[in-house]
Amino acid sequence: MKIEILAFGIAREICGGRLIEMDVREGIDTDGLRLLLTEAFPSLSGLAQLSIAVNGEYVIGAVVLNPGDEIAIIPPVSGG
Amino acid sequence: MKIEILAFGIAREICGGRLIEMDVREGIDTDGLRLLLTEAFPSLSGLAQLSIAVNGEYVIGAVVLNPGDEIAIIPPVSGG
Amino acid sequence: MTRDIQIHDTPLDLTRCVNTVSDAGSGGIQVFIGNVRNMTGGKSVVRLEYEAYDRMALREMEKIAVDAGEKWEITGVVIHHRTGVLETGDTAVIIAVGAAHRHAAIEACRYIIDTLKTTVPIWKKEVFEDGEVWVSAYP
Amino acid sequence: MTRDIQIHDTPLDLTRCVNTVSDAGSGGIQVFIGNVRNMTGGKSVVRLEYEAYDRMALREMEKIAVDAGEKWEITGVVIHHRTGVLETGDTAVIIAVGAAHRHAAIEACRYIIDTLKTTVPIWKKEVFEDGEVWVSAYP
Repeated sequence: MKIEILAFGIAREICGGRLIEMDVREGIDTDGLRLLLTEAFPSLSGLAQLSIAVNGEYVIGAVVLNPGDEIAIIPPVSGG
Repeated sequence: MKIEILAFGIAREICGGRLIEMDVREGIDTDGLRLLLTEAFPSLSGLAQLSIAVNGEYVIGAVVLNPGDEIAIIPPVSGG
Repeated sequence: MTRDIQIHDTPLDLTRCVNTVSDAGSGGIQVFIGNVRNMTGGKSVVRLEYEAYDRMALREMEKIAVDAGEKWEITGVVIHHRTGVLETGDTAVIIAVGAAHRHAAIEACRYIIDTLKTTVPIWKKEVFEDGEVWVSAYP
Repeated sequence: MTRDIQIHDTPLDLTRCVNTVSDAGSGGIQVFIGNVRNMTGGKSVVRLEYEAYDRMALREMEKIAVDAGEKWEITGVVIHHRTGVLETGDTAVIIAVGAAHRHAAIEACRYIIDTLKTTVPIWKKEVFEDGEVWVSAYP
């Protein structure tokens, strides 16, 4: 299935844009996605942290991705 | 010697004015003054606290009063 | 360290207080604003009357500001206290503290308001519909 | 409890933030203002670029405000965060908390800024004369 991933901050710069499109197998979970992303963009591995959010919520552990989910990769935040 | 005592807040109301004049013996200290004041204005004894300031500084312990000192009685503060 | 300590009987100016500590090195500014509440102990407050021993109060506030500057790495302190008759919602005190790092500003601001309330010779009388009370006067 | 949570790319308005939490029951208002410093680690900052995952950032800020309201007796919370290009002295964030009693406002305000900095998806890039750095990106 095709998914779109939002990338912000330094992750956006590493991935070359705010929106990444990937073709992934059905039933993939967030851990699987993380592997694919770090293979495609090895520099992501160097970050202090890389969280994944699905539908606007941080994922704790791993969750299976469904078509239409809003997926985002969240490098270390630095607001304020 | 004659001294003037500034009174504020509830102490001002108890003593009937911002400025109290008293005739005291030479060499009197702040503890002596406190006794004279509570004899003259017994309601002062009921306050949660009554500090004395000389020349704009809180007196800790007792100090001898000199002519020309700026003396003030300080009921419990409640600024802010 | 910038210090601006004032007591006056006209309305306090928040923007001015904050601008005074907003120099280019201050990443964090902590502000405390003390307003007149409409209720105390379940009773409606009509107005508050603030009175200060001005000369000594300014000196005590200066001491607090200096102490705060010794305890924490801060770049500026503003303490403005109002006196006279205040109504519900009026601002009685503004404290603003600037620092390069926020925790210094936060801790210092807290220290300043807590200490001000215990040492600075300023008094307030709460006036209710049916009487009046000098705050904290009695045990 | 009053809540006003915003992200926008125009200058923040301190007076408006404070007024929102200044209802008649709020005796203490605590405000944190985060400004752009001129120096970081000894280097001159030219500008900062803030970027937010708006939808999620607003939701995370709402959560923080709600949590603060459960932990402390507060009457109102304002969190306004700015995005886009900011220069030295510009305000990036304003947090204002109102409470009947000051310690609740002070503690809640501190909790909100500390938590915001660790959970809310907002990022800043510091731009220096000779390069740029995404803050906290690398270990």
